[in-house]
Amino acid sequence: MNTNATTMTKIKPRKNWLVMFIHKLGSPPWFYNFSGKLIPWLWATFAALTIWGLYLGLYVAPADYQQGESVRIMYLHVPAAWMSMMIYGLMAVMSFIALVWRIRMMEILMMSSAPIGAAFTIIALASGSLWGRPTWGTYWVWDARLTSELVLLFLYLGVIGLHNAIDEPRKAARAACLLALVGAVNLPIIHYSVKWWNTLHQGSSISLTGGSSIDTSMLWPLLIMAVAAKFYYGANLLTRARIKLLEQDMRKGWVKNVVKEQTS
Amino acid sequence: MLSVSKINFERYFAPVFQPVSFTLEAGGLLLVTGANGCGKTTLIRVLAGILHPTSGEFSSRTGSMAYVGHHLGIKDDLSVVENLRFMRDFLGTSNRSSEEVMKEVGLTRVSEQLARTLSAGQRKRCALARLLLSNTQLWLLDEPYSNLDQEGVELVDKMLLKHLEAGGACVLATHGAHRPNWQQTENYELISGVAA
Amino acid sequence: MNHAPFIWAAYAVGAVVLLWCGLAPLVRKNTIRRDIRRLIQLEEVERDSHA
Amino acid sequence: MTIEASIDAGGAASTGIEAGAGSMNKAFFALLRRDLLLAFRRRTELLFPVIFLLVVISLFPLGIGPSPQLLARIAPGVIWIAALLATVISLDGLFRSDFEDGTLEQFVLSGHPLTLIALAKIVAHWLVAGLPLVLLSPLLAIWMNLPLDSLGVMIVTLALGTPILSLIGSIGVGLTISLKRGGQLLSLLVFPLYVPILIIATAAVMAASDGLPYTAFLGLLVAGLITSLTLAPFAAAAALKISLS
Repeated sequence: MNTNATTMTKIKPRKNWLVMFIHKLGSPPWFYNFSGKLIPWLWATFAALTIWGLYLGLYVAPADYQQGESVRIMYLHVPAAWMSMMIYGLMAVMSFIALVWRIRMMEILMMSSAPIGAAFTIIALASGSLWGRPTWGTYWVWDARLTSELVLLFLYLGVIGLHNAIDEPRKAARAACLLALVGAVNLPIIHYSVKWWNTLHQGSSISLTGGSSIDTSMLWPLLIMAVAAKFYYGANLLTRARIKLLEQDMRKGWVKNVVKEQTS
Repeated sequence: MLSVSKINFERYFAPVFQPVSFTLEAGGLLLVTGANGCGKTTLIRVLAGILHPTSGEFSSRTGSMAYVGHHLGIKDDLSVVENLRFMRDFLGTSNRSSEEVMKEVGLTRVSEQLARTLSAGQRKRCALARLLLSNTQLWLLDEPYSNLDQEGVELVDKMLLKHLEAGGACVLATHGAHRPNWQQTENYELISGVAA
Repeated sequence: MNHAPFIWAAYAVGAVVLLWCGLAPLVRKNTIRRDIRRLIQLEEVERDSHA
Repeated sequence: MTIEASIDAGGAASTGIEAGAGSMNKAFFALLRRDLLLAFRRRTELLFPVIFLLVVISLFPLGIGPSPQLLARIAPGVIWIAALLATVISLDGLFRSDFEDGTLEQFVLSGHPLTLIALAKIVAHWLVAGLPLVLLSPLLAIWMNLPLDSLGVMIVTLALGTPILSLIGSIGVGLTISLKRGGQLLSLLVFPLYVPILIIATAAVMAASDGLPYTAFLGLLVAGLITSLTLAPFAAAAALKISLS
């Protein structure tokens, strides 16, 4: 019998600025107001960058000597594929924080990211497939990029599916966080094994990302579209997080105040 | 032995019970009472470490705890004696034999039967026998009297008093009228957290 | 082969998915706001009946 | 909201137990023995994944024609995919009964680390569900016209790969165990995670039947086994904790 053993764990408030920031971010009314002010600016930046990027990509940039006009799909496909990977990576970071420190705001951000990441993955798959028809002569080739995007889509659907299947919101979020984390550990392995499998089974074909050197007239629209996609993610993420917050805190005073203010 | 300060547990973003604070000394018995749905089982599960409290602190000075809940943790495909032997080997803290505790709870006659053939009361007795094998100071009992006959109820009381006299402590949740007779008893009425 | 239809189709798919992904939460927001307003009304009625 | 400062749930039950390595060993083997005994008591159920595997494999020649060359070509992939399916079918039983009858709660309270408990159960699961697949593989290889020189590699990949399937699968089971119908969701959760094993294992067998070096692939599988053996039980234990709450 262990009478001497003492279990006593307390978390003392730390003065670390990062913890303080996360703490502040974790205060629902503060987050709600802050994000409410930020969202219109994010949407506006996204719209401006998209228009600029599309103008450069669809009008100014030349056709590729090898792929022809269809290279213009790249300005959509590549940013979407980048976003799909980046969002999953961010979800893994958020999941880690949410699981270790039990921060509800991080759970909300992580679960709000999942549908956006899935949307970008679907765009990457659809645009890659539509690029394949004129280039390879078929809508689907088990190309390394498309295959790992497909597996990534399954990972996203798994996280979303698990979250929706569990009733209790906090439990659902924690389960989804753990799954996202496990998926993130596996993702690099999946990515490289698929890439390697692809070279094993077929010779390298023309890739949508082009060769090693890319002309600046094509690089600029690509980068602008990539930045625009990040603003879309930011705006959409905050919008979704705010709504989730309202839903979860329905019975709390601050939500009632917010709704009352906006009705009157 | 166990000190709890303002612990709270939320489900669907609503508190299950109003914040709970108490201290339990060696030899102390805490009776948790209250209406159905007031969160007795949830509180016990929080104390057991199965659920994580939403807020509040608690510290316990004992290492492990023993717990008898609604799901008894008995394998249907094992006989009574196999169940107890496994738990004894698994916990590895007891100096009593499984035959001895089986005799104490009155299951010797059915010891070779598969657990699935037992009645609800006999299953409860099997779970109580596991309690005797656990050799821990803190017992968490959730409705220990349910499904038991008069003799069984007396058995629980006898076991409990012996445990308390030996310096153990116990948190006991019950909604029934029966109360164990012990001088160091504290009554904690749990209030549902819905009313704000 | 004419590449234009494929390019337009790709951008159309992108636009539809992003629009749907952007507008879906707004629809949800409206239903939640309605729920919260109903909750507030319910509470006010309860408070009046107590008074 | 505030950062919810409170006690660590696992700590309440598990710290303070100064159970030595000996006691933990004893608990590990007690649990392993119990799980094997329980599996033996329900031995007809043990046969289901094996029969499933046989039926699935026998469907392939019926579906795509009995040409020996074609069957030999697809044999590694078919056998491995059938093994994945059979594993996922058997996975649901890994924690289900302990979760439903409250034994898992008792495990949490026992003071032994849940990771160790998860590992014992995974080992038992592999012994009753994974090992039969490995032992059955020569028969499957003959059915699928797999060249006999690559049979050895096939068996080795299955022997190294099926424990990884059980280990990774245990995380998925831990997460879906509290759901009434977790089985369908489970396949969505674990199949994407199985992709690298499928790729490496089939590549090894194909390399062997083409007369190419294959030891590097087996090395990768060993590395995968060691990595999942060290990480998966922790993740499975965390998943079980979440499912219990």
